[in-house]
Amino acid sequence: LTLTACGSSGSSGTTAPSEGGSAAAGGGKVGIDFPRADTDFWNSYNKYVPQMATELGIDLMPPTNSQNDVAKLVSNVQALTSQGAKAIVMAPQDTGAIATTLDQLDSKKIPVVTVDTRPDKGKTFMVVRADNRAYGEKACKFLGDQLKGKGKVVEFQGSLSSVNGRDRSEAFAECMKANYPGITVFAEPTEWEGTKASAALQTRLTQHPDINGIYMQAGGAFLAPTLQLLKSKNLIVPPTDPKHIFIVSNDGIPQELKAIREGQIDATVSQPADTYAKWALFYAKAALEGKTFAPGATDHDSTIVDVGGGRLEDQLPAPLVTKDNVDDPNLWGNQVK
Amino acid sequence: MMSPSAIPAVEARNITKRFGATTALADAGIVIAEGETHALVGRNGAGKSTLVSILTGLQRPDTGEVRFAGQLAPPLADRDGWRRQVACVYQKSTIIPTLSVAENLFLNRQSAGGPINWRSLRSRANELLDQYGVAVDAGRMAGDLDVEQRQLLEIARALSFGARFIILDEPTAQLDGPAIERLFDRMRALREQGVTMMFISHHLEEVYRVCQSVTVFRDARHVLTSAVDDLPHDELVAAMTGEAAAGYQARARTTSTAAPTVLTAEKLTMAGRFQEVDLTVRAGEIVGIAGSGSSGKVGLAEALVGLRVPDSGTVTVNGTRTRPGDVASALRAGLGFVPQDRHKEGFVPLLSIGENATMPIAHKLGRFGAVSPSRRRARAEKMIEDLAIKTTGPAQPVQDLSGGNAQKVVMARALADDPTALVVIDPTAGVDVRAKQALLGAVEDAAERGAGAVLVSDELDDLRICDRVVVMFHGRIVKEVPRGWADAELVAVMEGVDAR
Amino acid sequence: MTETTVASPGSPGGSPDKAPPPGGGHNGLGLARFRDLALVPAILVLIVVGALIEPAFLSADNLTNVLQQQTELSLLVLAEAIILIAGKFDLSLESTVGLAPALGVALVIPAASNGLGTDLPVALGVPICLLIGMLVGAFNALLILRFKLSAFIVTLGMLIVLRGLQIGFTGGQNLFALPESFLYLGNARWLGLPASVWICAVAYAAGIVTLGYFRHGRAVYAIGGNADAARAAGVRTDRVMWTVFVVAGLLAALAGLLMTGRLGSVAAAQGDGMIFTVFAAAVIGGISLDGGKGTLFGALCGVLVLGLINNILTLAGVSAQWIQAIYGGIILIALMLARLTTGKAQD
Amino acid sequence: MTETTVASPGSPGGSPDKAPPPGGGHNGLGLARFRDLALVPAILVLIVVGALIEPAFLSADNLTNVLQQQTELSLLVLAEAIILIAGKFDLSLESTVGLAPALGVALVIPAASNGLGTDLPVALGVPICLLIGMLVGAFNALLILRFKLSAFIVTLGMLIVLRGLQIGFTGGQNLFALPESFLYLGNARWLGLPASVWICAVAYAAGIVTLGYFRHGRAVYAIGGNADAARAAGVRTDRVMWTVFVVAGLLAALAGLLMTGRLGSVAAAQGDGMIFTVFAAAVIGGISLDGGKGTLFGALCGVLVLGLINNILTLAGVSAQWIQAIYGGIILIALMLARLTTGKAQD
Ligand SMILES: Nc1ncnc2c1ncn2[C@@H]1O[C@H](COP(=O)(O)OP(=O)(O)OP(=O)(O)O)[C@@H](O)[C@H]1O
Ligand SMILES: Nc1ncnc2c1ncn2[C@@H]1O[C@H](COP(=O)(O)OP(=O)(O)OP(=O)(O)O)[C@@H](O)[C@H]1O
Ligand SMILES: [Mg+2]
Ligand SMILES: [Mg+2]
Repeated sequence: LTLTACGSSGSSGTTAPSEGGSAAAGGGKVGIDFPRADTDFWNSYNKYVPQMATELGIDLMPPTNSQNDVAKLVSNVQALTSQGAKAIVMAPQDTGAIATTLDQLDSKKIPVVTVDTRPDKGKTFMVVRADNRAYGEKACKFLGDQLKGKGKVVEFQGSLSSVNGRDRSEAFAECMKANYPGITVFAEPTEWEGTKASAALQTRLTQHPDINGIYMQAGGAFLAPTLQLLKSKNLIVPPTDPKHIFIVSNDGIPQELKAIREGQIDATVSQPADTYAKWALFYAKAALEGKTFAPGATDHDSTIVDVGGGRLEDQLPAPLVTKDNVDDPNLWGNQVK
Repeated sequence: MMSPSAIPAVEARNITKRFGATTALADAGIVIAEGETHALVGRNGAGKSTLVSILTGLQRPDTGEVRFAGQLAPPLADRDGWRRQVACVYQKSTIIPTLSVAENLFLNRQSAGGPINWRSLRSRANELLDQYGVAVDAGRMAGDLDVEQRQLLEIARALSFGARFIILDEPTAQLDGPAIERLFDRMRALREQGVTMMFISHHLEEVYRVCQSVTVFRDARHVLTSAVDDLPHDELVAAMTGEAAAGYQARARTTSTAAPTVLTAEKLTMAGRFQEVDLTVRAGEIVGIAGSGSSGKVGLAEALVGLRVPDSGTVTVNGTRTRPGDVASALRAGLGFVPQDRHKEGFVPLLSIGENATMPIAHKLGRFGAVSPSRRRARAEKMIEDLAIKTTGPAQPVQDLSGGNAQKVVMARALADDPTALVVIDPTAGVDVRAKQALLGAVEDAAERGAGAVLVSDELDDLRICDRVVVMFHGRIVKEVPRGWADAELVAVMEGVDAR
Repeated sequence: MTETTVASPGSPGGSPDKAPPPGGGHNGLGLARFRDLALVPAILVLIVVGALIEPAFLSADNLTNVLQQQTELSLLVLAEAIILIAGKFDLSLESTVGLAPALGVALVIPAASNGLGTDLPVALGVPICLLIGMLVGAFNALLILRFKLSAFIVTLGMLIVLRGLQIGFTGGQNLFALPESFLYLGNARWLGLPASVWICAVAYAAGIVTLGYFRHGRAVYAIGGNADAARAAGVRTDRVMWTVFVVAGLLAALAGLLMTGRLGSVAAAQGDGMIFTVFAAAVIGGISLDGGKGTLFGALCGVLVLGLINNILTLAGVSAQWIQAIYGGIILIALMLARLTTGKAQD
Repeated sequence: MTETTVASPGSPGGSPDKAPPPGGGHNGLGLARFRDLALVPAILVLIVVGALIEPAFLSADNLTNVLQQQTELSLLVLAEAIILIAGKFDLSLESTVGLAPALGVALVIPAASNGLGTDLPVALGVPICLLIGMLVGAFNALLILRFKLSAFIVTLGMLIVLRGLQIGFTGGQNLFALPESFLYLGNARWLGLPASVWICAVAYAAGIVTLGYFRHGRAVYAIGGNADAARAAGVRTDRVMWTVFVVAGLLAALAGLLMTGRLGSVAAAQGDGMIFTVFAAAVIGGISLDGGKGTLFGALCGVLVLGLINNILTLAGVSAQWIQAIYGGIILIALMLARLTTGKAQD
């Protein structure tokens, strides 16, 4: 299972589109596929979608759920189009296997907005995502600075076959190598499974009791197992203690924020479930209204970049959350009830 | 015996075959002359079936060689080569339960080459079955057949090959009188056509009826080969058992009418199998139930012990009314039984003799539900000794036993709890003369100890130990015959000729 | 696995369209036909429900989609069904679905697009892909038949090894620089229907005819029913089993090829988790895990039932939160329906 | 499933390659014991390899880790092994691992922490969790024994339904706000060893003694080996099977409880995908899918083998890219080793 929680931005909705105002909700029905419903992050996203659709006045079809399975995604999209969707929002967790579907949608003149991932191939109207490489880099920089360039770090990798996991792993590894050669990194393959991470950390701590940093690529999956294990080893101590293990996470779920407040972990990269939902729907609507966009800064703290071949990507910011800014009410994790 | 110049049709020499510590055949052999019907006899576990599997190319002997008409047998991998030489009815079923009767008959030769024509295959099969007097629809699933029908199917299939040499390993063990007669007619006709046959049976009178010569195995070794006519019955038994022995003598017994009833059936009815059957068995009494095929006797016995659920009527064991279809309650009321199909209901093949035999008394072999292995072993060793089971010990899995010895384990299980009511169905099917005596003796012993027994069988020999025999015909009890009947009399009743 | 065994299908009528049973009487063939059709009521119910929920359900487009989406699954089910009928097991099929096309592609594309750098002629790609499927099948057969290892564990090990190899040599990357030949079958339409649907139909027809009407096909049933008896009857059991495994590998590679074409890339996880669904479809379709029982037609019905359930749940827009519970519940109900309509214990 | 048939017809030589018996008498017990020990060489090899790769491997700490990390798996394997020996199947255990603690927790925590709002007394949480496991087992038994549905499909359906229910009522959220009682067993240490290791040891000891030396335990073997014969010998097969399913459900819930405590939360996907590993361990440990064969000690060895392999791969720091291929390869090799040392065909 792939607990990919990813995205970017953290600041909430700066409204106002980069061009053109609202206009009447013409256009037609928007179909949306949820990638999964069994992680906190995507559940928040799933909750924001209908809310934002109402705000934007969009005629949203009942969302489908592809349960992290690209074959299901493909059949869901086919079902949505046969039910009359005029624009599609999706979050393909497998970025290669969606190419043909995108071509088919293109031939039917149905614009597609993808959230969280950028398809390897095929036409999209807009990609709304945070830069996953930036997650890895931010985590690397944070750990490197806290550890002052030396020490031992355990990294819970996601699944190699997930692009987000791979991006984070690669960026983390490159940054470590380039900037902090004094830090030894133990990359643990976990397939996004908490049990695997827990076992790997336990084994590694036995082998190297002096481990002093942990990077987990998904707080939703790894936070509780890690804390539980460290608790049982009495390793949850304030940063001033030499035994302190610096922990940086990705996701920004409420439990991570709580853990930061309580000093159990040190930082996380928050992904913007709300702005994902908001801007994805916004662009879907804009596409139906015939609007177009160009690369450049937007009015909501992000940049639209051309990632090649005229494909546009709105790169939402993903802030690093530490003790200093953990109470920012704009973080999506602070808005979840 | 054959003339020295003639080349024998089949020849196996110096065959040795071991299974682990068991030596199934030790330097044994057989020579069968062209066109004769040759009997192979021996006690359970003597190695007969092992020789069969070697003669049909299913197993490789450790040493020794097999020749057909002077030619060395084909290599093991060449199944077609073997099948051209020999057809066989194996002792263990080779019917594939998930396929139809027709397909089982023509397995691997359903068509000449092209696609299979199921309609014609079925009609060919029906013809073949008619020819052998087997009343089974070729379209049925073989798994739905009963033991006897399956046996007939095996025989029909083996005979249908047109092979010049046919092996029949205990073909009659599961058959009733008329079916055996039909088989013998068939065998005689084949012999007239010059077909060579090897015939295995524990019914020595059958050997005298259809065979010309006989080979005796004892303890994995060849003992003698002789013309049947030159070998009187007693000598044959002596050769098999290694000692002189007389036929089984039923013991005299008197049951008082005051003896308590141990087993009663009242108005027992099961649609299509038996109707309104009343039966009372007293302590110390053995009641036989006879009847020709499909008379309902087995169904009745199975309903008595709880293997089948009757539609109406009651069964009472030692004053306790048993729950229909609940074997455990019958056993707890003091019943022991031997089922007809030992492979299906008789034993768990992977488990040891000890465990199989003591399964119904497991609760008595220790406290708090524990089973003491040493007490189990002790009980099992006694059973092995009592019934003369040929085995390496109580820990041997039942699946490694020869057919007759497995049957004895089933008997041991039935007797394990010193039952006061005993129901045995075809107890001597496939067991050798001595074992038969042991098994019948065990039933009589139980009766002497005060048990009442029901013995279901087609074997007139078995029925002789009964104090009275009730005869069933078309699902009803038509007559009760007291001890001292004559064969012809009983058979007449069974066949419905004399249903006064 | 030996559950309340009951005699059943498999019967001479591998296929349902047989001559009428000889007048009256308890007839195995009749029962077999029943068993075969056990899922038909469930399918009808699903179609009615689908039409009621969403008119678009009955559109030719949607029905074609349902069929096309099930093609890869149905090829795998075909492969697994044959192996199960022969009394064995193959879990590794799902990995072959990924590995065979991945290796086929990687051997022919340039290293720059994540190829292996061998740069074999592109025309060899598809044949290599199919060949790899057969080799995997042959390797399974070797371990199971020659070394007498348990089919379950061998293929479980292979499941992991093959997937691991694919992740290993692709580094977990999707391959998307596909040669045209890999895309063709998954996308082409012949006579108005997707090519993959035709391929599937032909494969099933061939399977049904072979297993129903040819000696070697019947041998598969015989081996599954009682391998010793089959051997005694002169069936070359080993040779038949080798063929079965190799054909299954080939079918799995073909399924992988179709999936590659349909999705336009080879994902590192292609086929991952499918084997569960494959077993579900086969067993719901009446294939027994004990071997010797079941028909390919039944298995195909099993695939259709699952496909229809999926499609209807999607069309109905069931909430993401409860979709799985509802899906499982419907499978259980379909089962009971099948049980009620045939009145037979299952195994 | 009927592989290399053993109890077989066709010939007295159903099993052609019997191992030479341990010195002297052909002895069933001896053979069984051999089979039991089949994995011991593999375990020894792994230990030697582990020690060579990394001295820390042999530290008491690390070995304790290996044990603790396997506790949940081993409880599931225990449950599955008993069911397999009895000749049935249970795929739904992995969902019970998630559902039972999730429901237990959700019923006692306040709605604000994602509870169901029932706010039952916290003390009831753990008993409820275990009770749920037993209820799931009983429901499986009901469908399989009373309605005579196929165990494979019933539990496959239940696998999906139970997971779906968990996702449904938690909305896919992990439950973090756990009462202390749920954390205790997964974290406590008794006499220097993790409590979960003791629990496991006791469960296995009880299982081994019961299956080896108690009437009801032997009945499980008898039912798996030949249910008809067991019934004919007076074994109340249905009652035994009910007990087996309920106990298995209980063990799965217990495993879920331990996992919840160890990981400090109930993930929506807790237990997801474990059933594969469960089967792998059981079958590698010599449990036959045909029923009636195998021992719990063997199954435990299977768990240990998998645990050691995992631990060594982690210690060795094998690259993520190749770890799966290597893992699968080692499993295959361990298998062959087991085959060589016992000289028996597997099934
Ligand atoms: N596969 C086997 N494994 C172990 N022992 C075997 C096997 N097959 C046969 N035996 C042993 O070999 C001996 C000879 O068995 P065989 O079946 O040939 O006897 P038989 O003469 O046919 O007896 P019966 O009259 O009871 O059928 C027996 O002691 C039996 O236990
Ligand atoms: N499983 C069954 N279901 C329904 N009817 C059966 C079944 N088995 C047997 N019968 C029928 O029940 C009737 C009585 O069978 P039963 O086996 O009790 O007779 P039997 O006296 O033992 O005959 P045989 O000597 O041929 O075994 C027969 O007509 C038989 O065809
Ligand atoms: Mg014999
Ligand atoms: Mg009978």
